[in-house]
Amino acid sequence: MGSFPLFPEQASTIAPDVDHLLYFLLAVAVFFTLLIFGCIFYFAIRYRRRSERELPHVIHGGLTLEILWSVIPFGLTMVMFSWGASIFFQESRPPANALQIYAVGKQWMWKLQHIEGQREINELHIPLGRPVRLTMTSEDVIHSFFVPAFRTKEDVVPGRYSTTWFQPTKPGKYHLFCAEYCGTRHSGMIGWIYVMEPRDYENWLNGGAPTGSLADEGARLFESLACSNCHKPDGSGRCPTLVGLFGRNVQLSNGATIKADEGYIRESILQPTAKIVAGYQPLMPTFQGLVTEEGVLQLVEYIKSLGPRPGAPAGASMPVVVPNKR
Amino acid sequence: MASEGHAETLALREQFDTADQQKDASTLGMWVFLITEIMFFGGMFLAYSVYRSSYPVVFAVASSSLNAVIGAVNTAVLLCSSFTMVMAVRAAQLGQRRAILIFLILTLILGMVFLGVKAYEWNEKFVEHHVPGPTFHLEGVEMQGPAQIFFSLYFAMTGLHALHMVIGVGLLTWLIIATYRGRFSAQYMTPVDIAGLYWHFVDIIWIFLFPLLYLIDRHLR
Amino acid sequence: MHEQVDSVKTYALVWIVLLILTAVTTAVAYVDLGAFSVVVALVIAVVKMLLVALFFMHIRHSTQLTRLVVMGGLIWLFILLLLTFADFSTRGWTGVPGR
Amino acid sequence: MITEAAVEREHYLNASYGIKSWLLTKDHKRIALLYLATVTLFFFLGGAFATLIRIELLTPTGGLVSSETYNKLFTMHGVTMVFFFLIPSIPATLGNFFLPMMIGARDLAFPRINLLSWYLLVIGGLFALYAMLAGGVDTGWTFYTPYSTTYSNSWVVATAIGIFIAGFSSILTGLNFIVTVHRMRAPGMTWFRLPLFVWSNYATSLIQVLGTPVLAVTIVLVFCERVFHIGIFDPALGGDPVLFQHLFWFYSHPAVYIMVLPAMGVISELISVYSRKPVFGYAFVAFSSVAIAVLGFLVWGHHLFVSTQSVYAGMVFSFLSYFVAIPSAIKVFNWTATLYKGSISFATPMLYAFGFIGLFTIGGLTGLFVASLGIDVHVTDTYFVIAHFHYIMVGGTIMAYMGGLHYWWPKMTGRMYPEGWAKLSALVIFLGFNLTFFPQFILGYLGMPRRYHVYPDEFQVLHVLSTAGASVLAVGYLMPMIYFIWSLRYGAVATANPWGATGLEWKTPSPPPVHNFDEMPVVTHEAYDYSTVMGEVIEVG
Repeated sequence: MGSFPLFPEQASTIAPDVDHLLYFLLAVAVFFTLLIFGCIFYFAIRYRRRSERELPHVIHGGLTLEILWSVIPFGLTMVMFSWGASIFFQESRPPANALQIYAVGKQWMWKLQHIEGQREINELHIPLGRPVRLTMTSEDVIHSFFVPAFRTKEDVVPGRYSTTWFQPTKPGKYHLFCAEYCGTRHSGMIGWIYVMEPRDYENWLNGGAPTGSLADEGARLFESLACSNCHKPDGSGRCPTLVGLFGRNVQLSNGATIKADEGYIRESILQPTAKIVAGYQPLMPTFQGLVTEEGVLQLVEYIKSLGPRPGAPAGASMPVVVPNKR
Repeated sequence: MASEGHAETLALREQFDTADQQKDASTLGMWVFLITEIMFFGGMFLAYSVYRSSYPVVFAVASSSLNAVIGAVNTAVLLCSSFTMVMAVRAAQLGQRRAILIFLILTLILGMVFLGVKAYEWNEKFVEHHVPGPTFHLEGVEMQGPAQIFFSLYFAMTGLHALHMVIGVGLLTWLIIATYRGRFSAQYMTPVDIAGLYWHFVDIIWIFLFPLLYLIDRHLR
Repeated sequence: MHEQVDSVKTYALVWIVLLILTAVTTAVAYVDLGAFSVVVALVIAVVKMLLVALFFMHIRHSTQLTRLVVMGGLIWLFILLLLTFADFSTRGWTGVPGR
Repeated sequence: MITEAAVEREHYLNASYGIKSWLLTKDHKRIALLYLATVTLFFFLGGAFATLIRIELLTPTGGLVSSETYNKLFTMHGVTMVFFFLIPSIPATLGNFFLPMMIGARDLAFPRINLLSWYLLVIGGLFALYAMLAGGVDTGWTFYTPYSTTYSNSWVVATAIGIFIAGFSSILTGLNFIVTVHRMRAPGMTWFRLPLFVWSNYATSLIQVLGTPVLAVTIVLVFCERVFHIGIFDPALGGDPVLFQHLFWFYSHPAVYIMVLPAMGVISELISVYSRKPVFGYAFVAFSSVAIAVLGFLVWGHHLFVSTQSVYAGMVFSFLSYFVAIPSAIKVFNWTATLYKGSISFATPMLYAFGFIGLFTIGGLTGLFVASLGIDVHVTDTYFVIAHFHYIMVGGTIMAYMGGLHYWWPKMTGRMYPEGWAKLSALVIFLGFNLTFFPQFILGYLGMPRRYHVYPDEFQVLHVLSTAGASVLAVGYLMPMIYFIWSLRYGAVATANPWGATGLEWKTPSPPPVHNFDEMPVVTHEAYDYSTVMGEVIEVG
């Protein structure tokens, strides 16, 4: 049976925060459990029935006590709520400089793509000490990306993107589980996260022979699907230019504005008429069925790589921290 | 059961002490049943609201493909049936057996007319390929998926409404037979009363279904 | 047992108002009111519902308990809609897909 | 103690004989026994599935059954236990039998609808059984789309129909109880003289009536989606699978309170009668039942914290979830305070009540963990959640159900159960339960996901402990099954009020006459006024 742990490893920046909250909750739980068990034992023995004829004095209740044991637990729960919510909020906000990785869940495997072009199945290599952001979707049913050592979990839902992030703090090999039941081989949809020293990670990145960066693959796809016929870089085509699109606010024909994030780009590829850019006609055909989820992610990465348009309005762009390796 | 021995017009069941208590219980029971119906249709209204807010344009186009005039006429038919139903209940309150019978039959006929029109409309959908499935196609929108969701909701909502109408028609038929046999009087008219509640409730559901399904942004056309 | 028997005139009046409202709601759908068209449609529907419930279903003569039951049903429907829309209407606020 | 004449007396069991007199009965007491037999059957069926699951999990490699079979086992365990055992368990058996008696009524308001409810449960159960025998269903009891609608190759439709029909059984029971409590109370039985068991069943009925229809329509939509591929939840057509989760949990979270509220009602009765004191803070305990029923509808989104629900909705739901903790805490504290300066008897039902309070406390406190967003992201869909809800459902509801069965057994059957065996089984169940489920908290925090057929080696020790506990638990549950049946023939004959309890159900002979009371009761006292029954107390041997 080998080793027999009772507590999971802490291997991300968020893990100690989660565990501290756990300790607090455990302390509260143990206190109240002992209080209740103690009272029951004490009362049960102290006031055990000594004669069938005894009739205890009637006590109807006490308002002070009722208020006390409503207010104190309420106060404690509000601490639990705020504390838990603040951790959650942190978990929901990937840092801007995070390393972007794309994941596609499929019965019953994880397919992961690095920006540099490396692809992995059921394995993910990441560098130590750097935040990693995963943009994820599913090809079939709902899955869930769960790394116990990082204390993170997020569902991977078909038809939309979801996001999770973590910053590993300890090199090593950690479990990756699918946590949302997804069919026959659900328990086989597992893998490993390898956290490597940055230098080892660089070596690993250079070790494989990828066909090119993810954005390059996206660019090839962009050509082969003939997207470039209409989406011209200078905006002279029948369709809006995609240069500098990512992270910008887009004015739509119905008057609304929307931020061009991964989800918007995905929707615009698969359901082009859902949101029409102001000043353009709904001409674009759908690419549903013509391009896989992985392909869509490559296109998203390509459009992201087109960088900010010169003179883009301030505050509306995605900061580009990582120099392109191409 | 011991109550068979009671006067048939009163039909007091053994668990009750008085006729008032029995009538109160039945009415309350019907109202509680109706709120379960609110929640039942509520689930579909929720799905409808979510998708209408996600796909407003598709829903407007899909809605405009329905025939608003037929919808409005059918709404009127149902409102008329509610009127005849309440007149039947009134007749029961006054113990006018002949009037109960007439109004119940009128309600039944109007209910059947509604269902007939509904059947005609559904048939149209089959002809126009507006039935969700592999052959589905709606002119005028690129996004066939959400358009199909509109029609899925259309069929689910009108279908379950129609199912309730069919149950109502069954109830009416039973009431007509019972009235004919003289079961009801001013003293005992609970079944007519609670069937009336049910019928009006089904009417109210349609009062919401009609504008939500038929009348989305008609001006766009 | 004191049944409140309404007059035929009351019922007929309610009936006619209902028919008029049906015509109004149909007609108004062809007028461009922007976002208000759904509001108008729902307000008319609620008025029609109230007419049917108050008069045809005798809520105006009914006990407090019956009114409580009806209100309860409507409030629960509202809870279902409100809290689900707490999700659907705030999606995308953080700018992080899926959050 | 008891005369032979009492045995000859006509009561609801010997008033008529034959299959027909049972299958067509409108007597709530007989219907309660029909339910008792039905849910017991489903309990042991669900238990059999659980046993196979636990045996399978002894080894990490999944040697006993295939993945496909394993997935069907946990699905059918969940479906059977939730829809065909836990939801009907206390309300439809103990509630059906005693709610009318406790308020001094001859029957429920709608006896024929009551019988219909039982038939609906049976028909729904037959559909579910058919699905199980024909090949089983593998979606998990939660039926998440699009797996259930598009990808699963199992008997989803038959199971869905079964649950849909059983749902109507639940709705009609709730409706019947609500009307009965409003309209059938005996003279003098005011709302604040109602036993707390009635209050909690009333609150349960509210949930059944308001929540179950939403499940019903959700099942209809899943059914349509699976059969006609219409796309309401299908992401390929622009549908949203998360919408399904909202609809499902709008019912299924409150359903947890359908399962546990009646249990709380039972505990209130037991704690009071075996400490011979009125429940401390009666009004608070009564209103906390209604508060739980209402608040229970505001928190369903805490099942969706990692489901890509919006962050803000997650926060709202987490915040609201903590409000449920308050009425639950009020109950636990008031029960404990009731013991203070009481006259505490250690009869078997009281042992179950102690067990309930302890285990419910643990289950409830771990509920605070999973309601906290930061912790829940880590523990949701792991064994932590499994352990948490089994502490509530098994440690809570089934403990109370067993306690209630022992408490009312003399009234229902006219016979006493064997006290020694009963105490032993209560102890075995308590120990077996903790050994089964406590290790699962640790497993869950370690990261062991739920619904895993094979698992990493390092989790094995805890799984073995859990399985060992499960076998103890199984023995604990089999014992009452045997001695209850034994007691029907050989148990000591019960008096009208063997416990010195105050409820109206104890004011009539055991077993009760067909119409419950020989003389219709008039209530002049509040509930739990033990000074009124001291004269009736007879020592139990």
